[in-house]
Amino acid sequence: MHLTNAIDTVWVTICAALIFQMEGGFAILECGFIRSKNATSIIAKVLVDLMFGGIAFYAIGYAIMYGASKGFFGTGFGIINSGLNLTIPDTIFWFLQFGFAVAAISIVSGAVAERMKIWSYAVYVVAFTAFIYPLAAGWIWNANGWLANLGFNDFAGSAAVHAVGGWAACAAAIVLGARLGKYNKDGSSNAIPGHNIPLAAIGAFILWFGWFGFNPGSTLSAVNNWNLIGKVVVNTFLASIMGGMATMFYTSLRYKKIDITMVINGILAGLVAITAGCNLVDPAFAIIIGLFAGILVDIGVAAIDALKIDDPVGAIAVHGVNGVWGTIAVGLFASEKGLLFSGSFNFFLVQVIGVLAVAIFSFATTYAVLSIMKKTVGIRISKNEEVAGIDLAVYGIEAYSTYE
Amino acid sequence: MHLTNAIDTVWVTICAALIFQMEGGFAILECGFIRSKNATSIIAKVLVDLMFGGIAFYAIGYAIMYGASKGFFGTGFGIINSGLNLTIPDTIFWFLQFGFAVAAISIVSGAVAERMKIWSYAVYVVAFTAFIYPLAAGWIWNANGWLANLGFNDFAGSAAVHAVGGWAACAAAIVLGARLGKYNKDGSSNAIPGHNIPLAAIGAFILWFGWFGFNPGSTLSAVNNWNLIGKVVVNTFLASIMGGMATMFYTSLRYKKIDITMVINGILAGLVAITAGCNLVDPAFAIIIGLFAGILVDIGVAAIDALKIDDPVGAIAVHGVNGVWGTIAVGLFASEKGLLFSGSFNFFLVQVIGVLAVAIFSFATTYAVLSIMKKTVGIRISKNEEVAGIDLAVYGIEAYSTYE
Amino acid sequence: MHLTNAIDTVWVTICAALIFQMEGGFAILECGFIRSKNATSIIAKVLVDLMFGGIAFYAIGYAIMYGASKGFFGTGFGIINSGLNLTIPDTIFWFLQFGFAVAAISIVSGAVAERMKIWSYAVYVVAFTAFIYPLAAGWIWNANGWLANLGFNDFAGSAAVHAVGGWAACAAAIVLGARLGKYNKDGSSNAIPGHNIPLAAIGAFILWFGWFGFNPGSTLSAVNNWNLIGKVVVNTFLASIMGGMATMFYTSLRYKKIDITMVINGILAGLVAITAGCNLVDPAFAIIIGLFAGILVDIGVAAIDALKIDDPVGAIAVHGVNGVWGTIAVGLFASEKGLLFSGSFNFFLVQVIGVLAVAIFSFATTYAVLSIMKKTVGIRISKNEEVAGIDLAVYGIEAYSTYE
Amino acid sequence: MKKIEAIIKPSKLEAIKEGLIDADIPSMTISEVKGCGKQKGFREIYRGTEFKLNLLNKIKLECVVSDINLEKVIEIIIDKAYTGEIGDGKIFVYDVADAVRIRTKERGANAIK
Amino acid sequence: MKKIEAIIKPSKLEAIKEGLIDADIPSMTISEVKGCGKQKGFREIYRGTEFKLNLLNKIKLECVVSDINLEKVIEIIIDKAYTGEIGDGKIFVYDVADAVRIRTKERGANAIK
Amino acid sequence: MKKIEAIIKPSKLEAIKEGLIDADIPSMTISEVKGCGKQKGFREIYRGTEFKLNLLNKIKLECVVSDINLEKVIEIIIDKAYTGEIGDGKIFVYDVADAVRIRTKERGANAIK
Ligand SMILES: Nc1ncnc2c1ncn2[C@@H]1O[C@H](COP(=O)(O)OP(=O)(O)O)[C@@H](O)[C@H]1O
Ligand SMILES: Nc1ncnc2c1ncn2[C@@H]1O[C@H](COP(=O)(O)OP(=O)(O)O)[C@@H](O)[C@H]1O
Ligand SMILES: Nc1ncnc2c1ncn2[C@@H]1O[C@H](COP(=O)(O)OP(=O)(O)O)[C@@H](O)[C@H]1O
Repeated sequence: MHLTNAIDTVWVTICAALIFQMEGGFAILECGFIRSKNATSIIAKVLVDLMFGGIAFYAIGYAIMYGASKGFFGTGFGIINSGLNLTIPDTIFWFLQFGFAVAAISIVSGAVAERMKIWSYAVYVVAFTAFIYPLAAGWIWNANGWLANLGFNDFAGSAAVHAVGGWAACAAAIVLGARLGKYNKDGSSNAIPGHNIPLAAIGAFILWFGWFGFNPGSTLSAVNNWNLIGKVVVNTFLASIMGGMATMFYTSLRYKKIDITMVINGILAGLVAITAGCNLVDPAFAIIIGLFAGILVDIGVAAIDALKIDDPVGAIAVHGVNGVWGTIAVGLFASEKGLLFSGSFNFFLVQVIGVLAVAIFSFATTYAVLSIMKKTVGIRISKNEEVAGIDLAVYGIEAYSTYE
Repeated sequence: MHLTNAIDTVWVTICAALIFQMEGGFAILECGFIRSKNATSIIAKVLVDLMFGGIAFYAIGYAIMYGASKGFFGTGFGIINSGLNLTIPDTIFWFLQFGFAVAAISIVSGAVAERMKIWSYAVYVVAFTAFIYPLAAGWIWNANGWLANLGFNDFAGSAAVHAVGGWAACAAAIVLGARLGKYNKDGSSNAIPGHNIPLAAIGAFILWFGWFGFNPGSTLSAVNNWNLIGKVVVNTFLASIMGGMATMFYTSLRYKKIDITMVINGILAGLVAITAGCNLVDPAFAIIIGLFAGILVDIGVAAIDALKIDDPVGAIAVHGVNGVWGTIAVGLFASEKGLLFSGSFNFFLVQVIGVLAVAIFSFATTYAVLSIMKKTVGIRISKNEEVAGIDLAVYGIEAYSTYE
Repeated sequence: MHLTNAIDTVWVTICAALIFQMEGGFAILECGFIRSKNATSIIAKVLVDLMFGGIAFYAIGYAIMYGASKGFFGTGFGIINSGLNLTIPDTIFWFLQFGFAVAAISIVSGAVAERMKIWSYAVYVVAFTAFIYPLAAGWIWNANGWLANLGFNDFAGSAAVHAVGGWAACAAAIVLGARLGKYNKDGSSNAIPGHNIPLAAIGAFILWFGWFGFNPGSTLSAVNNWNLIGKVVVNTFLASIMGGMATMFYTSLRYKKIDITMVINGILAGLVAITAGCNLVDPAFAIIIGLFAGILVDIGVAAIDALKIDDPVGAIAVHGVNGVWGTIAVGLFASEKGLLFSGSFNFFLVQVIGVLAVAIFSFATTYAVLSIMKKTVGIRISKNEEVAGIDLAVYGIEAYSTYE
Repeated sequence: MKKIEAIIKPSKLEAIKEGLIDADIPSMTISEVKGCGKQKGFREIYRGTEFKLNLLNKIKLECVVSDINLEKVIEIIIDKAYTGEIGDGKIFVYDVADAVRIRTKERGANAIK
Repeated sequence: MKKIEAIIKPSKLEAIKEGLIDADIPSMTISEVKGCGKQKGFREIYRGTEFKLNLLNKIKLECVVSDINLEKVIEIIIDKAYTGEIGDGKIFVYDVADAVRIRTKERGANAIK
Repeated sequence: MKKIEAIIKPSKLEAIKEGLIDADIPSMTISEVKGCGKQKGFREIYRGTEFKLNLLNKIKLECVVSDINLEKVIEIIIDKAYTGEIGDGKIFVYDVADAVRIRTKERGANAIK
């Protein structure tokens, strides 16, 4: 009977579609958080994520990630069998996995906003989706990945997707340097407010919606995991609102005013943090994970800014910092296995080592690739283009033209 | 075999996700319908609906609604078993029910737009999602609810969600008072046009989409109700377009120009009205229900304005008026049971009494809670904040900043 | 057992909902691509598509399309049985088919933007969704349609939906004439840039998302086609990104700058082109189909402009040109049957004849209907209304009002 | 001929507009501007960074009038815009060298009648 | 030196701009404004409430020219903006006391050459 | 009293604003405009059609000052806006006939103190 295949295919296909539409969320959220003179350019970057990332992950990346592996990398081309004994077509599993891959690179697109050359970005996207991401994520999710073999738990990718994307974003922001006018000679920092908060909010709602494909879809089968789906859904939701609430209280106490853009980031931070452990923790711990995520993102944004790393949309604090936090939190709070319940450091250490390994790998390779490109083809638009705005200077278009 | 569980879980989970994403629709629709100086503030309100409403409905509300009940309220904490013998996990049922609860409170967020204090609103959100809504909705949907026992039919919540939310919105708008400058000394009323109609349209499309989770998802099982799903879908669609068409003709005849913002409201009115009876009426009656809804919303908006109740987005006319109309319409048009077919007043009266009961309860409790808060902590922002705009004065941010 | 019914109903219902929400995408994409003074008017047009198209397709269109037919038209009223032996309720099949019908008419709404009278448009919408579309699409998809009998393959509607909609759009644009100021006396053409590119991008992402209901949903059953679903998904995705990439390279080489609005059109062109054959071609050919689509759309937009056919959003090049290309491409590249593999011209010719037949039929009938209306009731707004903008002059509203 | 340029609070626009129309001076041009003066604007924290958002939303109302109407218009504006609070705004007056009504090609004072 | 301030219909902007450029007077500043005059704007119903939307979208075109070019520019604007219908717009002329080109620090007439 | 009207690059606004505030001249009004001058704007292809997008985004900064402050303000603006490249912008100076502070009804020089 193909009923099981049919049910699981329906389930995963729809979840994959939800993940896919998160790209619209990334594009619009980032668009709203930057200046209007570059609003079109960021949309172009997310389209490049999808186009160049899509073909690279199709041709090479997926096989490196899920091909026959001795622990470090798989081999092959195109859509191969993942060796995971799934009940869904390989093609659907590929599409789901592509959704994760393109989410990871889209994290980077936010951090390099308003100053990176589009063609150089396209080259980096290929490097990331064909090699960097598949290698790191393969260690975790390939049946023979070395982290998988150690018992590393990263259910839907706090480490594989968010830490990998977030720390690559950090390296990219460092190599690129800050936007003109972001930091003053006296070392102080200027706020460059986002140009369209309702747009950013639409983006956030799209991402939030998509996360209900991202996490529950990682069950990969409804027939075997129908009960787990419910647990994942509730944990995902609770962590997200706790992240937002924590930020609401934090900014309100610390800055005397609620910072809505940070509340949006807090919600996303909660989502990132629960992604690794939503299959293993109880709701009470999803709440705790979310609360910490919401505070970590506030501290993270300020700290990264203090380090003069210019991250226009907060990608590093949301995805990098909370990808790490979420992965480690599984080591602490996982029912039975977690440090809190088992009293044993084993699983906890695996979580810590694993997330550090992928984060450092992603940071280092991104740093290397972009540094070489910086010295050779160049990665940054000209000063004139940056002042005039990428939209007009590079694309010859304005995001908004309302005079008629 | 878990196939039934798996299928139903897939079905309800996805419908619940569709309902969840309606929150983005509420936020953006309301945002587009108010002034730009308060555009961010309304998004904050909908986030508060989700955050404070989420935790309150998780901790207390759901158990009051679905816990063991003698007819009036359930007891317990957290995600308990609903006692409805469902084939889906309790967690998924909770998430679906949360979607209804947060939709109800989001109706209120529109009516209090542009003038309510955020922290006071948060307190009210907790009161509403922990007590007011669960009590009223539990009368209808708890297996032992007193209205349920009378045979009240409210398939997806014209009464439980929309009438409860809409009449709470009415009470809130009254207690708060009108926006500064809305009504003149001579008693006439000023139009305060929405600042971004395309944004409002996006919101409406998101809500419309979500309704195909809202109504069909209320089947709670695809295996047992696969045929019913189709009926619900078609009824939902037909009523919505009829609501819009009725408004298009009405405004065109009455005001000589089609009012697109009212057409949007007409579509939503049709959706609200069909929600109670989409399982019981034939398509021909879905059409009639929608047509009346579209006219009722036009009359409603004007009447509520004439009463000097300032409802910036038309929440009361859309949800309150049509929630009542839709519930009563089931009593008229339900195949077999309805007054028109059975000739018997029993079922019809149950529908009338039921919807009045929840509407009055919701109105009265909201009126009481907010009146007390008004006298104590205060519920309205200062005059200066209102004139300057909440975004700048309270959040220190501007929704749009396009100069660079 | 109803498990098969349940699974397939879940599958198709959700796909149909995804298709339905594409209407929001059409509205917003078109809105972003035109001038702000007409931004509300285009939303009104898409609402008319849904409202008038919905009731016309419900009352008559669907039965003409799927009723008992001798090859050219079906008969009946309302939601009849399609005679296709489906495992889903007729109602759901109707809703899916309505999604296709309304997509087809929404293509036209873009081409007539900024100058067509709303009530005349509504009349045409009824003509199109009650007769023109059902006739043409019925030839292809009715079990007894004459093209179906010839073995014509149009999996999800490159011909039935996109070519029919696109060539109707072309006829409509011709009969209506160009927008004031679009073409100069010396024959040259003026660019009229879209007023809100981020809005257009949101629309494009919504459409892209919806396409994962459009194409995979055309399997009509998950139980029988779970493996095919995966093939369709991957082909759909690959063609879309190739369409975008081709346009990115083309505009970059040809005009020295990447034209983001054309990249968006390129992605849509790829989607349109793969729609006919996503069930039959291998991924490598999906890539080729997409690449050509991306180039064809660039050439098409320029050529249509050179012919002084004013198509504000590129509907003809995207849907008309690529609907034809995609249908013919199946004749070339279909595994086994295609010219390339079989060496036989039969199937190829059927594809060519079929798509030409529906395109010409749609063009000719639209031309006739609108020409008659032009002579009688009039189809174009007054010069004053066009100069002032439809929003203010006809609807008495402004899309954006930001002064407070 | 004088040009009156008033920088006012957006919430006062409607009242001033109606005041002018009632006084039969229905010709004006308005635009959205930002400004600071005695009313200093806000000093905000945006994502943890201090941000000198010291420009407030204002409306600029421009109205070219004959010398004879000058004081009347100023009075109406003051009357309608006055709240007594900082930020009520300013009025500036300029000489106008000439005026043209495009439709009729009238020049000078006739053009603004 | 004079400043020419023309309030025109948005749809006429392109033609005027090209007219000025063709006449080798390619320096100008434009902004979006709203206005009413003889052309009264619309009285609308918004959600059942009457709404005096009596401001229409206009473009303000500003152009500082030497006295010698004044009439030429006025003529071009009239020529391109004229339709004969109410709402064609107005042109106002002001004296300019001084001008500075920031790049070169040139002052006066030289700054606008 | 003089009105200074500077057309500058948007990216220079912050610096000029701070410069003026530091010089204790904190009153100004800004608006978003588009312009062309020596800096010609772009000629673009939009969807295959050539498009003369010859207007660039600029900020108009208006500041009414006493005659005594005139040169100081001009200097600050030049100082902060100068890059030496085409497009640095222009400053125009106009006579102001009168000024009114709505809040206090003060007239003339007092109104801008
Ligand atoms: N000297 C000036 N030059 C240009 N604009 C000014 C000047 N003074 C005030 N304004 C404008 O007027 C607005 C209101 O001025 P403000 O000093 O706050 O009012 P008040 O004097 O009533 O307190 C400011 O935001 C600014 O836009
Ligand atoms: N006296 C005035 N002061 C300021 N702006 C004016 C004045 N008269 C006209 N305008 C501006 O010019 C626009 C066109 O004026 P209008 O009287 O409609 O033109 P016409 O005289 O050609 O009918 C108005 O919308 C307004 O913006
Ligand atoms: N004669 C003028 N009249 C009105 N605005 C002008 C004039 N000259 C310049 N501008 C404005 O100043 C801006 C900068 O002028 P531009 O000539 O490019 O500067 P620069 O002289 O430093 O090269 C223009 O975009 C335009 O908005």
